[in-house]
Amino acid sequence: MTNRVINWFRYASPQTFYPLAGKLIPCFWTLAGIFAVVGLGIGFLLAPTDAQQGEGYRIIFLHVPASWMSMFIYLVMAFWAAIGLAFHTRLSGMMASALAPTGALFAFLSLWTGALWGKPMWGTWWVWDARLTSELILLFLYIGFIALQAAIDDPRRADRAGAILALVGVVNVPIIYFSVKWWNTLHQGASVSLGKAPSMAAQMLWGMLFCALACWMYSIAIALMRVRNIMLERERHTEWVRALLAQAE
Amino acid sequence: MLISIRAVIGRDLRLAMRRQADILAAMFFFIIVVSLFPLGVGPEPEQLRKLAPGVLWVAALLATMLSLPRLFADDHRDGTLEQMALAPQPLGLMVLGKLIAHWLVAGLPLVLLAPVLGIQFDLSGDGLAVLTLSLLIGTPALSGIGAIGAALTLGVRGGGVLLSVLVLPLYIPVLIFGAGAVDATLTGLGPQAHLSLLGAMALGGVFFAPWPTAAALRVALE
Amino acid sequence: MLISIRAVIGRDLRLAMRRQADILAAMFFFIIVVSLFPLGVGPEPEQLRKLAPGVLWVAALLATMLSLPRLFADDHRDGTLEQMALAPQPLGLMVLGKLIAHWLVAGLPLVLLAPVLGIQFDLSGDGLAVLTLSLLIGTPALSGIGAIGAALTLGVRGGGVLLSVLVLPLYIPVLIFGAGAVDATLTGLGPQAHLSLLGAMALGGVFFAPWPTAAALRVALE
Amino acid sequence: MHWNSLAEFLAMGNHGFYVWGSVLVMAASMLAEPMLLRRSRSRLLARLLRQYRAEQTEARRQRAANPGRSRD
Amino acid sequence: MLEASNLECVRGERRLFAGVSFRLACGEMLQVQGANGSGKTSLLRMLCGLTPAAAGEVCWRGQPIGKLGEEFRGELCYLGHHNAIKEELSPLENLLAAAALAQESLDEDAALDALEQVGLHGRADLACRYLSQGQKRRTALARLVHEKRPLWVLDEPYVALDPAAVELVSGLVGAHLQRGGLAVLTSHQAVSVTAGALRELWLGTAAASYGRI
Amino acid sequence: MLEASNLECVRGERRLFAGVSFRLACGEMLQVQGANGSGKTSLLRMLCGLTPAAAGEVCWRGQPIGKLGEEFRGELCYLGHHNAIKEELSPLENLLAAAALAQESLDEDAALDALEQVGLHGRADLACRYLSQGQKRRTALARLVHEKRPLWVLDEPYVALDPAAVELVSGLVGAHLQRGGLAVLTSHQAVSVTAGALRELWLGTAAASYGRI
Ligand code: HEM
Ligand SMILES: Nc1ncnc2c1ncn2[C@@H]1O[C@H](COP(=O)(O)OP(=O)(O)OP(=O)(O)O)[C@@H](O)[C@H]1O
Ligand SMILES: Nc1ncnc2c1ncn2[C@@H]1O[C@H](COP(=O)(O)OP(=O)(O)OP(=O)(O)O)[C@@H](O)[C@H]1O
Ligand SMILES: [Mg+2]
Ligand SMILES: [Mg+2]
Repeated sequence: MTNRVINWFRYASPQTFYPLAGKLIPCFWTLAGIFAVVGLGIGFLLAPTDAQQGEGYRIIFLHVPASWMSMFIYLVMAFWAAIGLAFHTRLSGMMASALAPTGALFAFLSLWTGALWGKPMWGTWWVWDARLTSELILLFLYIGFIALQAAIDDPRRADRAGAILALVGVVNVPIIYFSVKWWNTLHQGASVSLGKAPSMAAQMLWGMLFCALACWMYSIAIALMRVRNIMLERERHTEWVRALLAQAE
Repeated sequence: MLISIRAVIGRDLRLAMRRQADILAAMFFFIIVVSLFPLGVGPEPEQLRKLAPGVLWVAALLATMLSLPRLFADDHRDGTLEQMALAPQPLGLMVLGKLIAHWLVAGLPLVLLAPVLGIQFDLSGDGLAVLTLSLLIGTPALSGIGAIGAALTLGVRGGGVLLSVLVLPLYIPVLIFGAGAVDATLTGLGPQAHLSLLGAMALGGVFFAPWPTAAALRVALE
Repeated sequence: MLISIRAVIGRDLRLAMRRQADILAAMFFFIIVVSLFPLGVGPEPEQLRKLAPGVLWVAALLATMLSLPRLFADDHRDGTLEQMALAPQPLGLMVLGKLIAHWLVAGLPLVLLAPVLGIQFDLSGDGLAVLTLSLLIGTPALSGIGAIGAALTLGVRGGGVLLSVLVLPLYIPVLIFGAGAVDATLTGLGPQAHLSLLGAMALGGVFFAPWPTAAALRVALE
Repeated sequence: MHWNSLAEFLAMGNHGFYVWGSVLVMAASMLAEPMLLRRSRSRLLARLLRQYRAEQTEARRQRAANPGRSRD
Repeated sequence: MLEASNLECVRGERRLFAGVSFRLACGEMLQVQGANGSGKTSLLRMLCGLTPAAAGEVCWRGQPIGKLGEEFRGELCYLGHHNAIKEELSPLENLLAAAALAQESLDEDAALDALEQVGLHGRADLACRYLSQGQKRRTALARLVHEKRPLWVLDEPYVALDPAAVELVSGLVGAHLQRGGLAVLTSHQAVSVTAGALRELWLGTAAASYGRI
Repeated sequence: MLEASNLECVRGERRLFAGVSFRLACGEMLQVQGANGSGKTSLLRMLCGLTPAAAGEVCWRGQPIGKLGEEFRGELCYLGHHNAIKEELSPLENLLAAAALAQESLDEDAALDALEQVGLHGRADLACRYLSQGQKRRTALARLVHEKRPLWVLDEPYVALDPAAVELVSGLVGAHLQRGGLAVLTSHQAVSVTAGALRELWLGTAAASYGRI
């Protein structure tokens, strides 16, 4: 039992995690590439036209995975933050800061693809719908997290402050989501209403699934890459980085 | 324990009295923002009545937010915060004291002003009552959530504006339920559901917020 | 003379770059306030389109105003302002330098953001163009007027909020003509008249404001 | 295969701008992110190496300058 | 009573000090010395538990201060670079507020007496904003007059004081030591205490780390 | 060169001093002394023209400083209680910005040299926020290294400095006097300048003599 715990913490130390991550990154890139090719192939080449939305619906293969990822990544970030606050492991803070930019990117992409979808479908780039609004707020939460960390230069302080913010945010996300939802439906319906999601053909479903998997793999690979950079930067005075540098010379 | 909360509240209130400008100016800010709107959007009473809950609530939110940066900054700069962190009682309790004082100084005046300003927007009696009630319940939540943001941005570069970036998204539910309660009254639905949700948030804000705030303050002091 | 203005601008811009958060956060404040409004008043696009010019201008005004307290406060606190007052050139010129830097940091980003936010309110192409133009002309006036207020409230108790009380009434003409220009475009009248009045105010703000500001700063230093 | 011609594929039933606009931005940002990361990594490594070398030469010089005396 | 073992302080990329250990018994005073930037303030903040140490441990009555928490803080009186006084309040109000914060009972007469002892009579009701630099420091130091907690940690208490005030504060510290208290202080001036044992701790090597000075 | 006649200072309802007169020639230094709150800072600010005097006049090269305006300010270097440095900027940037503000030409090498002289090499590029109290003061004092303006007014320059730095600053002031400069300073420590004539002015009842000079 204790053995396993120690083992676990061994992997939580940057020193052992760094080379491990280095080995894993290519695997995730390969997987991401494969899934993306399959998913986009199904979505853009095989899937049939949607009855209501015509070809425009194909944005779904980008939009939905991006939206999902933006939400998942926030949860994962908060998870790492909590671990970091509870156990003072160095790795967790680094993971949280490595995830945030990618999460923000996906939130932005969700907004962008959604807006480009909305224009042909609803005739407007933006409506104050519950889902859209809460995605926008999610982007703000990411930006707040990144800005807070950027504003503090001591990495340990930045980690702890960021962790507190992420945890407060994660308590708030469901509250925000439901409040926004309620807010919108209580008003006598917006003059533009959300087009119902197309009843999905099996091919669409598979396409979306593979695209989502590709985004997962992409996020993991990117997070590992970024966390390796952060590790090098923060631990540049430790023995293991010095050994690494001596090797590189 | 209660004694130390009382001591903190007493000191902060005395400081606020000494500064006076603080209280008055927060109120004036509220008044001015509310009065700016008709200037910006035009004077049709029909439209104004529809806008009233939203504008008043947004103004209350901004006024609270403006008073936040000073919640801990003064104490931080002159070393009082260090003394609080070293006092022989949980920092969270003292934060609670500061929160209560903050609400008395920055929240309560808004509540008292709201009915007067509501009249400018031609709100009905019912609407005015619910507006005031919603502010009374909602402003403690604003103070609580704001305190977390204020503590996180303490001593950080560009604190003041960073604070608003952190805090405003978290304020949104309060805004929605607050303005929603008034709206619901105006459109004939009851405000009960909104108000009770607001109450839940206020309780959470006041009793939950001091702890992350205290943690953030300790981080800021490191 | 120009050298010293350049030196002041350079230093202030460098400080802003160092803080980064400052620029970004002023922009985000603008974004967030603009996005809060629909949440307060409800999502009907029809109504939002009508509100757009007013809301955007009020938000720009508030964002500028929030950045004002720090215009001189930092320099005052750490003694740099004393050094400026003792420098061998008119204080007014240095104030002008600080003004220009302030506009570059706090005004220009708002101008650049306005079109994007206008889209959220479903504004037409014309409306967006005039909105941006009116902000481009109007924000220097906001910086200029704001500087006077910032200097007058320097080192005064409760300065931050007192500042808004002093400055907001002076901002009202800018707000009316700025929002008016966009409104005029949307309703089919031309925006020229409004814009040229705005231009006059901007010129006045930039070239007249530094002198009373400098005088107020000297008073604050006594 | 669902499409008859490349032109049709590109037109996307008159929604080409929107579909390809999404694809382009998404692809561009998802390609740019790893590339930026790669670049910042190589810069970081170069900087760290430079610092490391400077430290090494400094240490060597000090050792040469006062042998016998360890660091204080 | 107070024991530090192997403390290490790292700031940014700099190791300010390492392996600092000492033990302080009742009635003893430790003067921390060193050039500007050698880490005196950092050390004092570690002793109070405000900054975590990079390595090492601080113990009070044999137990690590992190564990003791409030128990330790209840026996500690810290005075930092900053005066912890509000410019808007008068010295009297400041003194009473500080006592309340530390959960000590101090009545107005005792407070007025303390202010008089530090040479502020006649200024007790003037807002601190109007006081001179030295008078502000005296206000902060007035807390020490009736302070009974055993451990005093004072960061450059003599800054901005005139010679008469320096003597006065030395007397206060001396009396505290005689009562069996402990004190840790930093100062660039020579410190003379009338009673108690004085120990010194030198941080850093001025010559090696600061070149020409 | 610098002449004060019958200066009077009133704060609130208190007359801090009255009838203070002195005359300072090239190569002379005036040390203003007095207990805390006796009005030293107030006097120095009057000499710079920052605070108007309740009565009396300050003249520079025979003309009242109010009239001279910028001409006088171009010959004056003032260093107050506050350091006038930005916490966000590095010492190097602060020094360059201060020089630009005073319309002096200071190139980067000279600035780096000045910082090295005050013992801040290795810290020249660290944001001032991280510096210790004494290092901040040193940053502010680095301005003096290449300062050529004839009148220096320094308010407690030695505060927070360690003995080595105090000596260094004394040396700078000495060199300035030897070059024919004037200096007015306050300090609660004994001041030893290596060159130039030292005069003293006691404020307040301590010596019961306004203008012993
Ligand atoms: C800026 C605009 C938009 C944003 C921010 C946005 C945001 C989101 C988010 C956050 C989700 C995931 C929510 C969930 O799974 O419950 C989602 C899913 C989805 N969105 Fe959007 N959206 C936008 C525009 C659109 C438009 C214009 C359409 C179609 C007309 C659309 C169709 C969908 C569909 C079909 C899903 C998947 C539904 C599901 O799996 O439950 N979205 N969007
Ligand atoms: N991020 C950082 N990078 C490098 N050095 C740092 C950093 N933060 C702090 N320092 C250094 O840590 C030291 C802090 O010293 P501290 O304030 O404890 O000094 P001190 O002994 O109290 O000095 P003084 O006598 O001037 O008060 C300074 O030398 C400072 O330059
Ligand atoms: N409004 C006021 N009413 C009464 N006294 C005042 C008022 N404002 C200032 N003072 C007094 O004026 C004096 C200002 O002194 P100043 O700052 O010049 O002293 P100083 O000689 O520099 O002292 P230090 O050695 O402490 O720096 C103080 O004694 C202060 O109490
Ligand atoms: Mg120190
Ligand atoms: Mg003084």
